[in-house]
Amino acid sequence: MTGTTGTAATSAPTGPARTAGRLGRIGVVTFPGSLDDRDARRAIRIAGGEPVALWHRDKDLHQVDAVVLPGGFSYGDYLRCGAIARFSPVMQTIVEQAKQGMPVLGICNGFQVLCESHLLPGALTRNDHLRFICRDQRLRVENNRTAWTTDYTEGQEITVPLKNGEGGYVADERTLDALEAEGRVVFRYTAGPGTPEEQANPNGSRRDIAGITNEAGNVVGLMPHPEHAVESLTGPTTDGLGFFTSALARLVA
Amino acid sequence: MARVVVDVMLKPEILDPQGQAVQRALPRLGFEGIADVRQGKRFELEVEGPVDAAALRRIHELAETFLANTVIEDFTVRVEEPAVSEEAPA
Amino acid sequence: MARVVVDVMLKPEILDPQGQAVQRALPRLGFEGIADVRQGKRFELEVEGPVDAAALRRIHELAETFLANTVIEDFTVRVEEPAVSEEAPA
Amino acid sequence: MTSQSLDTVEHAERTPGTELPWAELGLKEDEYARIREILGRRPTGAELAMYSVMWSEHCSYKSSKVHLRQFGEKAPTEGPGAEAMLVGIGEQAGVVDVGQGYAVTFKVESHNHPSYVEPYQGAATGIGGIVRDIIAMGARPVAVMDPLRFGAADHPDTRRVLPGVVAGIGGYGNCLGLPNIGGEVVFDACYQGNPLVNALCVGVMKHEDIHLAKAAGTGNKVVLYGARTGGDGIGGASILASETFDAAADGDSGTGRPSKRPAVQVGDPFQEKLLIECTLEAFHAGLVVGIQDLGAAGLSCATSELASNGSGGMRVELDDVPLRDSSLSPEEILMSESQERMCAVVEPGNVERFLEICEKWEVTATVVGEVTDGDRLEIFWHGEKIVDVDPRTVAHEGPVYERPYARPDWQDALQADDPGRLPRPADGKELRAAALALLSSPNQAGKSWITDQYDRYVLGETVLAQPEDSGMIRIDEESGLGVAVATDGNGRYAKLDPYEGARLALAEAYRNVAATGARPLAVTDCLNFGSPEDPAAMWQFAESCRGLADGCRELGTPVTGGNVSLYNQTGEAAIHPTPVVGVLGVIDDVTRRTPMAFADEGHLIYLLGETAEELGGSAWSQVAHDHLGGRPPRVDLERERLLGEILIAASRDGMADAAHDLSDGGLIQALAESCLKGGKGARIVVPDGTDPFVFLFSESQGRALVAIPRSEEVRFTDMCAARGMPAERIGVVDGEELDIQGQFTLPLTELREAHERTLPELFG
Ligand SMILES: Nc1ncnc2c1ncn2[C@@H]1O[C@H](COP(=O)(O)OP(=O)(O)O)[C@@H](O)[C@H]1O
Ligand SMILES: [Mg+2]
Repeated sequence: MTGTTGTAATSAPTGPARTAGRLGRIGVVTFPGSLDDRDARRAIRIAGGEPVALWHRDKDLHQVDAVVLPGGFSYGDYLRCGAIARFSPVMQTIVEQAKQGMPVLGICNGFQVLCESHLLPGALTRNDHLRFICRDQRLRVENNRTAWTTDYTEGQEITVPLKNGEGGYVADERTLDALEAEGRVVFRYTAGPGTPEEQANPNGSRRDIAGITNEAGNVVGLMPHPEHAVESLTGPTTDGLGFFTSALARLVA
Repeated sequence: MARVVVDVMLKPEILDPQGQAVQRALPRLGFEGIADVRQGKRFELEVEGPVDAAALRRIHELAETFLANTVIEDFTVRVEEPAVSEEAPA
Repeated sequence: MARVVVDVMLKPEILDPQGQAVQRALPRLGFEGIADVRQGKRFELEVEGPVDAAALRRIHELAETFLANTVIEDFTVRVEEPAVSEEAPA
Repeated sequence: MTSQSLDTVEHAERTPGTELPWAELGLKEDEYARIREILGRRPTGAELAMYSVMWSEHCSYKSSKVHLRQFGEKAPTEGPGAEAMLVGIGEQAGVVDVGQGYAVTFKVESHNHPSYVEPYQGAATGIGGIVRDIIAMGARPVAVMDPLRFGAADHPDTRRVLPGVVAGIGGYGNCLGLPNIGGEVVFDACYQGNPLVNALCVGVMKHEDIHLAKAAGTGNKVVLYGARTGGDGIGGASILASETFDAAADGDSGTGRPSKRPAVQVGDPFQEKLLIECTLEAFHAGLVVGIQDLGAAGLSCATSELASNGSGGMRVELDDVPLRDSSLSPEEILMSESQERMCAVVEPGNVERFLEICEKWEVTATVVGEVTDGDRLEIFWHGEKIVDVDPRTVAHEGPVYERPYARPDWQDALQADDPGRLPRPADGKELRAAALALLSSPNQAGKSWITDQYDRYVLGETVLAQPEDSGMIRIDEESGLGVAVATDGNGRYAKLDPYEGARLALAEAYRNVAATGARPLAVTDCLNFGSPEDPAAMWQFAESCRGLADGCRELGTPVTGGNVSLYNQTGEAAIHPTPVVGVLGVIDDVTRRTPMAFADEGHLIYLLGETAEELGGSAWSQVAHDHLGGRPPRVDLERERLLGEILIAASRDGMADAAHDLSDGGLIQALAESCLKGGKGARIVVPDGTDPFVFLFSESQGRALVAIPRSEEVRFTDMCAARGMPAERIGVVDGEELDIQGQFTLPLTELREAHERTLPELFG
């Protein structure tokens, strides 16, 4: 573990994290079309935190310490993924709090919502092959200093499920250059052992970007699904657990 | 090079979940006074050579067999006039 | 009731996989002479009341904040003229 | 429609001579006469609309009913399957007890014709329809599966149909958040104009949550909720699926007959997701007396079935139905098949809370009627009565046909055309080529180009999904209780012998479930056949029903429900008879599941069961010779049951690390799949005195491969010996290639390339 940011514990416990005698509370937003909200709550529980269900129509975040925007199709997403969710009451508060440093993780649809809300730059477009794709995806951790990645090492490769139809990350060149320069590319698609390099990128994302962070490192969005890789029984690995233990460790510190 | 635009819209009697989703969201965004929204596809084709009746006929055929699904969609084909995109007052 | 049309297209510098898929299919369908295809969205809004400058301004704002994602898309707003859909010769 | 032209009940009484378009609506002359007799007058336009859709083949099962009865009559009366049955045939879907207070409901249904007309939407709304059946039982849907059949893989129309169907199933299922855990993809020219799109859904509930569709309690309100009613799919599924489908008759064929092409329905999966949440919340709040989904025949079906199953009558105000298109006539409203609608019966005191829940999920909900103490279904429009019927005559007392059937005269010749005469690979080199040709043929190739378009992870309970032998879902996180489901059907076998074909489908699905370690419990089926008006197709249907009913009794797995799809025929050419069977099994602890992958070097590979030369209908005969003839493999359900017990015990006692059943493609297919899944090779020895070709390519039933750690070998072989199950050690997991010793070797890279490249090349 090489967590180097000031706030992150250098030896984050992977067991239950406690602040002031309580478990770290992480909210999971449910939009009417959210699908992976249950899984995100389960992942938080398995990581030792207390999941708190948040409802899209409710501005109140119920004193959570961090928020996960889960996968799914928030409001059907026929227009563009996340386009309507951005205007929901709960997002108004989340945007405010995120700007003040609250850790926010957007997974898949959550990532799309974060981009639509301008908490993260760029946008997600139709996969270049125009199909929905569900597969186990290899990722390289490029930045382990964000609120959600301190339990990984830089350069570590992890495998978690990926499943989306609009996961192609795009931004203009200037933005992409800035993201690279500032070390804000958090995850990149990579080929697993035995897989040809040209099959690494599942959707035509620019510069193989799978996930990014904001300048402060508290807001992270990615297309793949760490919450589906927390139990060896139901996931390809348990590599996704580190997201949640990272955030919980920070809450303890 | 001339631009031909093919607009493809769901037939009126067919449910348009996309348009409906937009419409349902409008009040939440504070928009009133829009009675109906339909969402369709717009194709811009850059055609080499003259856009004569023969070319248009071929594009019409393309629209009918490929760009539109005529079981559920209608389409229109038109040559775009020079100054098309008149933006609304900002 | 007036119809306002909002066309949303990906910015030229953004890859358009749908348009490309159409273009790639053209030779297979026996179509030549189409240099480029872009695919976008077309919204038809049925507006209650007069479509004056104020109404257009609001629709422009709607397009900018909602119908289009201006990070990657451009849009145009126009009031549709009475006789719109001039079909090509069949 | 003005009130003068409104065809009220009163008007119908006054104008007995008015001609109605009963023939255009698909009714036969005697059926129309019966409607007049039942009513004692001519029907109104609205009544005619209701009877015509409800008495269509699709809704009334008029040709199939007499044969389907066997599933009840021959149902096993003892054993775990019989004991587990909570709700049987006749409801939206059957329900079985899986222990720990849980019940599971599952059902497979067809959406064949609509998917041919409009592949994306047809398939999407097929998923939508079966999911509503499951929610209507009070269950939370937890998984879907999709048995599919298409025309020849390289036919241009398959390029249109397949990508659309797959995208539609994915588009709808993924958006609903239901993992897709399995299915089938089969190509055969016989499905060219009649692709089969079957969809299965599994739901879970607690025993106390089981709900049935009935409208009891005078004064209770009928609430219609979900999407607004539009003009789409008027009489679509029901009428289209009830007559020979003639692609050439699309549009105006000049015959004066109305076009059989329906206005296609477009699905709105987001609306359906809201329906799921809102329905389950209303159930749990105890607000629902009865419930019914709106599928084929829309409101006609929902109101007449609800009323018919209840004790009283029903009064419906059609003006209160929320419309998407205000110009719809009352007949059209009654026949519309707009998707994503449900109908609930709610006590008056609970209506407000019910509507609040709908509001929470932003679902449109309206009271459209109430339960009355009479026994009539009365429907009003603009204050006038336009329907006044006994709902039972609409919903349950439709016509029943004893269609003539006869063994076709070509059947003997077909069975006599034994594949034994076909040239076979003579040496290792030819065997290798035959293996590669088989494994890369569209039917036997890997299906991941398709299945990667489906979300298999959502809900976080998927223990096994494609390409495993069956899908497996955990239903209790604490105890590890889970269910496994597999669907199978082999139209080639069924064409050779429809009785055995149905039993073979059952045997294979049963074996697939047992291979994963789950105990098979119950069956659902989708019977896809040609025209019932053709005595040959009707014979195939009758034989398959008899075979499936007999088989289910032998295996102790009752049929809990299913679906019949007839008229899968273009002109004279019918599809192969295609009974698709879904088997549901239970596993007490999903951590004990047995996957199919050879994952550990050094594990011993055992072949269970006996191999005979059985090549009739085989994949080899199709791929190598485009041949279909002879007899299908022999089925011995007692042996299947024994094999199942061995596989289940091996899983429970931790003896097997991998298991994979043998089916089409035989041993070579199973070996290749287990090697590729685990990324490990295998060294295989052809047993002495065995013909290597038969060993590798025969499709004898009742067989499976298992991989056993050396430490378990004795225990495992002792168990097999004690139970009389032939178990032969044929090799070991090892290396980077599939090595059939003395014959040929196939490096995994070459094998993978051959197996996985086919579908992307065809459709990518
Ligand atoms: N349309 C489909 N949707 C989902 N899974 C599928 C589909 N077609 C095939 N599969 C899966 O691929 C695997 C191999 O299929 P198949 O060869 O038919 O299995 P089997 O021979 O064991 O019945 C199975 O796990 C099956 O569930
Ligand atoms: Mg199998």
